[in-house]
Formats: sequence, C-alpha cells, structure tokens
Amino acid sequence: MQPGTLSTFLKRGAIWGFIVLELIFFSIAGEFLSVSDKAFINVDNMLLLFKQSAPIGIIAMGMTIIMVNGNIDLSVGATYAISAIVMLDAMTWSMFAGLGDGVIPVAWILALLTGVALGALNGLIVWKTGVDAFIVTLGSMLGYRGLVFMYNGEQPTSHLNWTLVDFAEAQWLGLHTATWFLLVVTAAVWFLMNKTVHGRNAYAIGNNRSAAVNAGIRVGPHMVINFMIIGFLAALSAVVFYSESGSVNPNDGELYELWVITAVVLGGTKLTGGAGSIISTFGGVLAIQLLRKGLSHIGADTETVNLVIGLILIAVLFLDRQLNTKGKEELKV
Amino acid sequence: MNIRNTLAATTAAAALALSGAAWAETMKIGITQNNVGVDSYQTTYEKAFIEAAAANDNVEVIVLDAGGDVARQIAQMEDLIQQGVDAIIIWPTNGEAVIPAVRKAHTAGIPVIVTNSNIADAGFDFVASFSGPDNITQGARSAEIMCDKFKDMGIETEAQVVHITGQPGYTTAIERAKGFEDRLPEVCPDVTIVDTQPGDWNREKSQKVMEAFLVKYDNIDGVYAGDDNMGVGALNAAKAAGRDGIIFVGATNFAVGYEAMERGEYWGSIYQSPVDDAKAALKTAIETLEGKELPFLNYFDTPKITQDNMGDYTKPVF
Amino acid sequence: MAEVTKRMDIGGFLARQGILIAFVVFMIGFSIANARFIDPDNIMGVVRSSAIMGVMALGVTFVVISGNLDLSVGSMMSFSTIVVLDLHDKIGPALAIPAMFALTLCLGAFIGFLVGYLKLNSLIVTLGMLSAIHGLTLTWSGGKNMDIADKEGTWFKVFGQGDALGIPVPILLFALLAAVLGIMLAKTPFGRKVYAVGGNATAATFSGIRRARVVFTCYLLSAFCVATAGLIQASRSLGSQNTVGQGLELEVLAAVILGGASLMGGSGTIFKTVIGVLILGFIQNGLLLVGLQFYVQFVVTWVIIILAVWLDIAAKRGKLWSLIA
Amino acid sequence: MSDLTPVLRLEDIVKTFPGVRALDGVSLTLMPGEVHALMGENGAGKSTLMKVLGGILKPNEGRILVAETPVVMSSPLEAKAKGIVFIHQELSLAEELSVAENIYLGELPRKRFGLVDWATLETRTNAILEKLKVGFDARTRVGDLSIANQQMVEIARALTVDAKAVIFDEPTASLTDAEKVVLFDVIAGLQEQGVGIIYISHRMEEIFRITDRISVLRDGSYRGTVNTADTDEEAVTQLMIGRKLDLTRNESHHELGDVALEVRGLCCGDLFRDISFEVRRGEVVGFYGLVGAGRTEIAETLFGLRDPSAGTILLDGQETVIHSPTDAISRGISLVPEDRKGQGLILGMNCRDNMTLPQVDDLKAGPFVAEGAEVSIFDQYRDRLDIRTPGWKQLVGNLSGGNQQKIVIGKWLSMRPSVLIVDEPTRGIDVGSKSEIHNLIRELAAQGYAVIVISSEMPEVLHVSDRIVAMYSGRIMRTFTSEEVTEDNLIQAISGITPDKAA
Repeated sequence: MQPGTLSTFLKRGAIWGFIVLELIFFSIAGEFLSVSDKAFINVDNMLLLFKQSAPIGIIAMGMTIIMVNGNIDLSVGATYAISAIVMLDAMTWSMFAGLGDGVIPVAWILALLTGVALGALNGLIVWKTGVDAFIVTLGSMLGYRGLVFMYNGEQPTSHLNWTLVDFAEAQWLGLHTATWFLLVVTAAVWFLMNKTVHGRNAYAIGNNRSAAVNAGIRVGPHMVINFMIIGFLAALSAVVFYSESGSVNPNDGELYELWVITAVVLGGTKLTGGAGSIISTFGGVLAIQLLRKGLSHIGADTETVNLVIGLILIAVLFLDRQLNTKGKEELKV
Repeated sequence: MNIRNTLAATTAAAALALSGAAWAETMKIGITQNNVGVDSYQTTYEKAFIEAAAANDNVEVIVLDAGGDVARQIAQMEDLIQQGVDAIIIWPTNGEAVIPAVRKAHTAGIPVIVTNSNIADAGFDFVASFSGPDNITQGARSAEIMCDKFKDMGIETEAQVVHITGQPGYTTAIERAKGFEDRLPEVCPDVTIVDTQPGDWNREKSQKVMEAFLVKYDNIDGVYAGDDNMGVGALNAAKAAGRDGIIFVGATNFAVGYEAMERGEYWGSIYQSPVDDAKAALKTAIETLEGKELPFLNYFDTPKITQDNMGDYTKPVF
Repeated sequence: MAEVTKRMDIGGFLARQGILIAFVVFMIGFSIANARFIDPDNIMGVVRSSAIMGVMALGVTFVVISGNLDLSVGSMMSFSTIVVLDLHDKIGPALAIPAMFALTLCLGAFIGFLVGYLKLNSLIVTLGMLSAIHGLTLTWSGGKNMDIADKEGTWFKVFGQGDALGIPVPILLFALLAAVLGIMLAKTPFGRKVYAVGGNATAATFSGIRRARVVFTCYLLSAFCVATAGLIQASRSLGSQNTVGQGLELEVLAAVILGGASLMGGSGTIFKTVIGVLILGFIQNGLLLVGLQFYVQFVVTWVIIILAVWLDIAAKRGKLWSLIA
Repeated sequence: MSDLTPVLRLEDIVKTFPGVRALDGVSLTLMPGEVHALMGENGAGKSTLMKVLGGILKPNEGRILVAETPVVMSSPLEAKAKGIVFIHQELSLAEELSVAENIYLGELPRKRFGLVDWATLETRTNAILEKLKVGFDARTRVGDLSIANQQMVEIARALTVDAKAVIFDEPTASLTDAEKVVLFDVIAGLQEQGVGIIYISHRMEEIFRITDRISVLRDGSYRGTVNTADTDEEAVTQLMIGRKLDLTRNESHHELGDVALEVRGLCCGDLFRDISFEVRRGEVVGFYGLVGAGRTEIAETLFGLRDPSAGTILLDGQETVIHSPTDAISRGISLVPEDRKGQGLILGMNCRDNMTLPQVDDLKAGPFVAEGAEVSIFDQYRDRLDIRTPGWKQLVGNLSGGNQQKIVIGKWLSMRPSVLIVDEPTRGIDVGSKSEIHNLIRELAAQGYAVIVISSEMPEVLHVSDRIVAMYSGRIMRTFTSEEVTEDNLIQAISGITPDKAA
C-alpha cells in the first residue's frame, strides 16, 4: 500500500459514508417523527430510491463526462423538456398513424436524436467560437426553453399510451424499468470513461488542455462528442420518465441542471475538470434522492427542506476540502 | 435476485394487510402539493390542512411538497403508496403526467382525492373524487364581472382588454385563461382582447408587463389577471403611469387585492379561500375512507366578489 | 502592411465595442418597429424597472471580476424585500431599513467567509445559499405574502415610487450606486486589488494582497447592492411575494456577461455592466412592444449573449473562429 | 556522424505575424545521430521555429524536408507520425492520469471499437521506463510523482515511437544532476540508433558537453552553425547577442553590514528541518540544491506563505512571527518567486499596475490611487532595470520572459526591502538578460540590500554569491564562502555526501 491510500480512500469513499449516515439518521429520526409504520430502510423503499434517482441520475452521468472534460452544461433541463415534447408529440403525428404501438420506438429515436442535435449545437458553439461552455449553455438554457414554449405555447404536451406506461412501470428481476436504464447508463458511461480512448482523452483534456493539444488530441471534436452524449442522456432521461408520465409541462426540467451539478459535485468531480468518477457520481445522485426521501419521510416542511439541502451542500463541500488539505505547512494561496 | 423478489412480494403483501387492518385506529392521509412557497395561497392551504388534520384525532397526515417538479411529485406518490397510507390527496403539478402514478395508487387499493386543480379525463377512472374550485368557471366568472362593469359604464361595444396569465404551463393558469377567453366573447362580443402575456404569478413581473402594455396601447379599458397578485402588479403600473379608469379584475382574492378593492382601485375578483380548499380536500378524503357516497366532482363555491358586494366577505388571510 | 494594420484596428474597435454597437442597433431596430419605443416615458420606464436588476448586477460585477460567481442574489433579494416589508409595520420604516441592511449584509458576510476565508467553490456555495436563503425567507414570512398595511401614508414608498428632480428615485439610486462603485472599481486601491485577485489569485497573494479579505468585501458589496435592490422592490410595490427575486440571479449574470466581464475573473467594468443591464431591459421591453411572445425573448437573449461574448473574445484573440483544434 | 541524408532539413523558413517578421529565412540541417543545439535569446524565434516544425504554425515561405522528402505538417500528431517528437519545456502532463497514459497521450494503443489496449500499453511503457531507470511503474498516477520524475515521464514520450528526430526544449530545467546523467545517456542511446536530436537550452555547460553542432538564431534570422568542438562559450554568446559577457566567478567584495536576517532552527513539517543561517546587509547568500531540497519552501516560509512548525526568524535582531505576505512586506522582506507567470505577475494587467501592486495601498491621493506617482515609479525602474516595453500600458503578458522578470524584480525593488529573496531569478531567460540580472543582484548587494538567491544553476550561484548554502533533502549540508567553494565539494554537499564521508 502506498502512502496516502487511506486518505485517497477517505476522499473517494466520502460520499458512501455520507449515504450511510443519511440512512442511519433517517432510520432513527423516522422512528420518532414519521407517521408511517414502515421502516425507512425497507426493500421496497430502497428499490424506489433507485427508480426515483433515474431522471437526475441519467443526466448526471453525462454531466460527469462534461465536467471531467473541463466544461459544464446548464442547458440539460431544457434539452430534457424538448426531447420529452418531441417524443410525446411524435406519437400523435399522422405520418406514423399506421404503426400502432410501433410508433413507440420511432418516437423514442426521434427524441434521442433531438437531444443529440441540441447537444451537438452546444458543443459546436463551444468549439468553434471558443466561448466558455458556462456562458454558451447559460444562453442555450434560455434559448432551448424558448424553443420548448414555441412548440406548444404554454400548453402541456400530452399523449398517454398505456402500453408505454406499462412498460415503464414494469419491474424486471425486482428492479423498475427506470432503474435498469440508470444502471445500464452508469455501466456504459463508466466503460466509456475508463476503457475507451475517447474517455481517457476526455480526462486528459480536462486535466491539462494544452498538454492534450500538444499531444495531438483534437480537443474540439472530443468536446462536441461529449456534448452530444449529454444531450443524448438528457433525452434518454426524458424518454424514460415521460414514457411513464405521458405529459410534459413547458417548464419541466427547470433547475435540473442545478440538481445534476450538485449530484456530480457531491460525487467529488472537480469543477475545474480532469478528475471525477462515475461510480461516485452515482453515489452523489443516491445521496441527494435519499436526502429528499428522508426529509419527506420525517415530515420536514418546505422551508426546512430548502434550508437543509442548501446547507448540506455547503457542508459537504467544506468536508471535502478538509479531507484534501495537506495540513499546516501547506502553501497559503 | 430471487430472494429480493420474494422479500419484495412479502412486504407488499404485508403492506396490503396492514392498510386493511389499520382502519379502526387512525386514518393516515398523505398529501402531495404542487409548489408550496411559490405563492401564499399554497402556503396558507398547507397550514390550514395541517390545522384541520390536527383538529381531528382520527387523522394523521403526511404533508409533502413537489416543488413544482412532476418527477418529484410522482416519486412522492410512490413513497406514499410504499408507506402504506390509507388515502392520498394530490394537487397535481401536471394534470396528465400524474395519471399513471394515480393509477398505481388505485391498483394498490389506496383511494386518491385530487385537490385544487383536476387531472385529465383519462385519469378519472382511478380517482375517488375531486375537491376544489372550478378554475374554468372562475375564468368565466371573471369575464362576466368585467363585462357587467363595461355594460354599466356603457363601453361594452368598444372596450379593449389586456390579459396577464399565470405561470406558463400551470394547469390553473391554463384553465382560468381558457374560461375567460371562451366566456368573454359570449357575454360581450364586441370587447376585444388586444394582448396576452404571462406574469408568472409574480407581482413584479406583471408590473413590468403592464408597463409595456401601457406604452403600447393608448386605450386599455380592462385588465384581467390570472390572480390578484398579478392584478395588483398591473394596478401599480397603471397608477405609476397616471392612467385612471381601467377596470382590474383578478382571481383568487388575495388580501392585497381585497385592500385595493377597499380603496376603490380594483374592481373585482373571485373569492377563493385556501382554507376552504384545504378543509374540503381533507373532508372529502375522510368521507371517502368512511365509505360515504360522494359526487365525483366536489366543487366548493368560488363566488364573484366586486366592490359592490365585498362587504359580504371577510378579508382574506393570505 | 500599414493599411492592413489600420483595417485590423477598425475591425478590432468594432469588435471591442460590439456590445455598444449591438445596443445602438437594437434601439434603432425597435424604434422602427414601434415608434413608442423611443418615447421618453417608455425609456424612463424601462430604466426604472431595470434599476432593481441593475443595482444587483453592480455588486455581482465585483464578485465576477474577483473570479467568483454569485447565484444567490435573487434569493437574497426576496429575503431583503420580505424582511423590510415585515419590519416596516413592526418597527417602522426608519428602523426597518437599517435592520434589513444589517441582516442582508450578514448573509453576504457568511458567503464571503465561506468563499473568501474557507476558499470553498463559489458556484456551489452560492447555489446552496440560493436554496437555504429561500428556506429562511419562507420561515420568516410563514410563506405568506407580505404587505404594508398603510400603503398611502408611508414615506417608505419614496425609494420605489418617488421622483427627485423629475427623475424617478430608483433610477437615481441606480445611477448613484453605479457612479460610486464604478469609481471604486476603477480608481481606488481596493478596485485594483479586485482585478488582481481575479486576474491571478496566486500572484496577488505573492504581492501581499489579502485575497480572502478582498473576496469577502466583494460579497459584502454584492449583499449591499442586493439590499438596496430589495429596498427599491419593496418600496415600489409595498408588498411582495416570497419568490420576488426568483430567477433574477441568471438575468443578473447574463447582464454582467453581456457587459463583457470574463467569468474567469480579472476583467469587466461597471460601465459595461450598466450597458448590459440596459440591453436586457430594452430587449424585454422592445419585444413586448413589438408584440412578440415572451419566449421569443428567451431565444433572442440566447443569441445576443453568445454573439456579444464571442465578438469580445474574438477581438482579443484577433481571430473570429476559435483556436481550439 | 557520416554524410548520410539529413533526417530533417528546414529550408529558408519565413513566418510573419501582423507587423512582425518572426522568422526570416531560417535554414537548419539535422543529420542522423547528431545532437544539434539550437540557441538564441528569448524572442529570437526558437519557439516559433519549433511550432512551425510541429505543425502548430504554417510557414509563409520555405520548406520542411523529412529524409529529403518535402512534407506539410498540420498537427503535432502528424509530426509525430513522421518521426518528429517534441519534448516540451513546460510540463505538459495530465496529473490525474497514469504514467502510461501520459506517455502515450494522444495515441493510446487501441483494440476494436476504440477501446484502450491496456496490456500493450503497460508492457510498452514499462519497457521504456526500464531504459530510463526510474523508480515508478506504468500505473503510477503522475500527480503523485516529484517534479523531476514528471520531467522523466515527459522525456519517456520520445521513446514511444521510432523517432527520426527528437526535439528537447530545455529538458533539464527541473532535473537533478543524477537525472541529467540518465537523460544524457538516453540522448546518447538515441544518437546511437541514428536519431537526430535538436537540443534547446540556455545552459552552456550542457551544450558543450553533449552537442555536436550549434545553430544560432538572433532576432528571427539565422546566424550560422558551428561545430561545438571548434568553438567556445564566448564565441557562441557573441553570435547570439552580438557582444561579450562577463561569466566570471564572483570575486568582488564589499563591506558587509549588520545581520539583517537570522534564522534559527526553522522547521516546516517534512519540507525542511532545522534550518539556521544569517544574511548580512550587502551580502548575497546563494541557496543551492536539487529541486525539492526545500529551498523554495524556506523562502515561502520567510515570506509568510507557510507556517513554520518550529524555529525562530529574527529581523535586525528582533524576533518576528510572519503570518502572511502582507506581514513580510511590512517588515521589509520581498520575494521574487520561482514561477514568474503563475506567482509573479498578473498577465492581463499592464506593466505599471503589476509593478506597483504591493504598495497600491500606500500610493493614494485621497481615496484614489495616485496614478501619477505610479507612473513615476514605473518610469524610474524601467530606466534602472532597462525594461524594454512600449509604455506602461502594455500588458505584461505581451513582454518577453526577461522583461517580465525585470518587472517582477522592479516590483520588489520599489518596495525598498531590507531583505530581498530571489528564487530562480533567471529560469528560462536568455544569456543576455541573465547576465544583466546577475549584475543587478551584485549591485543591489553593494547598495546594502541583504539578498538571498535560490538557484539550481551552479554557474549562477557561483557567480553571484558571497556565501553558498548547500541543501540536501530539507537540511543544510554545509555553508561555503566563495573562497572555499569548488564545483566538486558543492556537488557532493547537495548530493547528501558529508565532508567526512567524502574524505
């Protein structure tokens, strides 16, 4: 074992420790405060936890890639809403009328393509203009939301297809459809980031962009691909979620970017890029959903939820920094 | 995986058995609200609901807030089902998106009561009953209030109206706008709606929108706002611009609107009490659990309130 | 060669002043589309209603130049508005105003402490505070609207509705604060240090500048501006919802970015931020007057932000397209 | 060397930027098995030439021939594919990635579907690492390595392909002497395989030790190529800057004043232990040692950037505690830091503002900054240090390295410190500016400043110091006066060999 392994373990494991703390706290607090007779750590409840983590979790996997790559994407919430609209609306288009339930995969593909296209647009702007991704996606967060409203005014877009709902609500081997999607996406993104040349190059670019350029890595295309991936995942998240719910409000997905970034940062991904782990992001997503679930389990009211979530975010950031300091002799800059 | 499956099955069975047995003791009722904290109507509703439940020894409530997020609301429905409550009250964030979640509760044998704004027809099969105001009627009534006033003033043939709607995408906003825009041409066919913009349930936003309207249109005779907060915002803009004689009609009579009516600056609104709304929802839930026969739609009355009849109503508490 | 240089310079000038030019083009465009747009009353009205967002943008400019972000301003503005309105009826406006400023400055100091002294990432800290302060506001108000009982009699309304020398007080406050903060940033040692800390925090520390103190002060200034905005807001409508400032943080950030401040820190000016604020205000107003739907405004803002920033950095690197391989 | 075909030939390369002719007809021929030094002052066009060669810039005129075939290169990757490898001066490593991934950055071995072939990657990497005799393996995270080891990773990149030509850009800047020996072995190995090597360095002793020929650039134009064996330092210097340089050891002495700074038993965690020394007014004390020996950390502690875990610091005989740079500055200590761009300057700020930054609080007219006073300070030090800039409004990011360094020195001189610490004052600076800065340091001491010079270059330390403190692994091994020091005993001291053992 090399020196520093323990502290590395602590750093990497911090999020799981936090999850365990949450479980213990809410189990005990639930005994006193909860109306329900059910224990907090109940198999069904934990299965639900995974399922409910899916909408944010699937996008968070994409955000991890983007942030490891040294960028950020604030437009995911809007992309999510547009893809949902495309999926639900496409099922009613007359040109697909003859397909019956065969329209479902067509609608899915259209939605996913929409997400990929919007992501590609962001990526191309970042690449070609050289404007910081934060600004580009802050802009498209507004712009894409504008497109959402253009599509159907202020009306929700709805199409309830019970075949689809049954599929989305199904449980295979005990896990919900959404959970399967989340797990498969997590595994796929983990594989992408750790096993493929593209993934390793994404780390290299986020770590030291000029080094990557000097080594002949084409930074631009990698960034565009990553934006396309997050666009795809935002759309996939919409596909999974709206297959079950069947109706999208034009303001759906608002603030998702913030929750997603929070989950990713809780998982230890650096905002400066270059470092981050998919598995820890998964932990970050679970931690947030657990916090929400736990607070509602013990019956916290709206103001407390807001206050607690905000302060915990800061506290975790603080703890993470404490774990990473080198002690007293550290350079004070 | 198999073990987990069996486990899940047994707990589910236990949950069902339990919910049946828990009857005699207390009723556990869960509620998931739309977005508490976004306006004082919902906050007052939440507080009134908790108070009403506390007053009844046989009832325990779990109060949840979806924060305007459909995904979170569906998650809360699932949590409530999982926790084995006896009945669920839902204030939908989206009248269609929650239908599958409502069906889930229905399948689990938990009656669902929809409150405040109804879900779409497709979900009626899975709902025990609805309790709340009729937002389309409210919009229609606002149109009538405005039209009557125009007739009094004798300008029903030429009046121009601007319309400030609630937050885009909210069912309540959509229904009220629909009610108003469908009804107005029926009662006052010659009145024109010259412009419509959203005010996001926000007084400040509405004030900005109204400022632009005032610049753009020399003749504005009436303003319909999706609630009184926005109505008062528009009123503030008109006052600042020194434009008198505009008829302001809103909905959901907030204290601030009531006061403006007292001052004679604001013509009328729809009297809708969040306290009544909350009590009605709880009552409907309890009666459903007690097995009483209820009509499917339990609208509580939301009467017109204008400067003429405001003495009949107490000042809203929110 | 000389000719080439000259042409380059004109191009460079155009690009550097891109935001001003865009401003002028917009004003002309909207004026043609609707003559009422350049009506003095309308212009005054737009500036007045932009003043609240503008005042907040002044403070955020300091924070951004020092190399940080502040996403909590909207939520904090709701807090100050609710607090001052609540206290107005309880302890009177003369005490309510300083009390509100003190409380808001405490929030600013807390953020400044976390970002400055504890060196936590400002994006996450202010994101957390956005949520936490909203919780505080709801706790304070019990979630209810806050309204002043006597709306006619109070002198408190002067900040939002009054006029002085024929100019609305919000505009005067905005102008005054912009002038003071503009000079502070451009001409005082503190301003110089803000640029230094944002330009290269390590080098600033090696030059004996106390980074933590500078960052802390920037957040205090930001909170002061937020409190002023809250005061104008409260006085303008004499009543408020808990969510009055919701979403303003992004609008403010957009204005500051439009003004050309780099999110990396170290560049930007108060004057440019004011231009950014006015552009956003006039776009909103102009699109309303032209009769376009509100969502068109979203799309237009998107395009403008990206074009403005793009031109700005293109001028700096001397090439339109980025150098990224 | 033989009369084989050249591996690489540049023919009349011209590169212009708006208003500047950066390269003006440069030609260079690299033979197989040759170590070819490329020298020139900062701004002479070396890096532009290398960028042209690497495909980062396109030349306006001229040709590049690899093995006598004209080529057009559009990216570093393409250059590498043609057998031309760059070893960059500034570390360009991704710290979070493994050694193997860094060495094969940009060309990880692939399997199907874009997967990384980890097995091949590790085998190949370990083979290279074995040649370099380093103490880490392919899986080590680069961020966990010392700076010197990171430099070795950088160098390992040259060995990944069948290189025809390898270009080393200041490879020894942060290497220890032991590692330099390994590097020179590697170069010799490449040489034997017939690889041509372009070696860029400002360090004359290295140039004369390992190169065969020297080509010199000045102001973007080619000044000629000489056989190393047929020339000497003076001639090369003259070729580079057009005048002679004083490269003697420091023998001038002036009156020493009182003790300005005394340090007793200073410790800081694992960084350094039990450090005691004193510096008098008028004296230059050189700190010599390997990178990582703790010299910079001592300076940072004196400047209040680190908290010592034990020991005392006395200024003018008074015991002081220094908590922050602000404290240090108010007590008359100035530090010219090691990393000019990272720690010394705010590149986006103009020259004047950078120079007056530490005293901006004192230059006030009412509440405002007294800009007139600032300009006069700038003018004074521009003249005194001969800083070449179009005016104070120039952004320091646009100045050459030497002028940037002078701005940093000017910044601290204008504070009139009693103790001036300069850390690596001439790193990456050309010969001409180097000697100017050395003379300046001597002059400052003569004026009564107490000066500490930290340097990794032996000629520099020998040239400027009155006394030399030799450090090894966080400890002071020995202190030499300029009379008793020799290159041999100095090297022994910094390698951890005590006089007893050596004897």
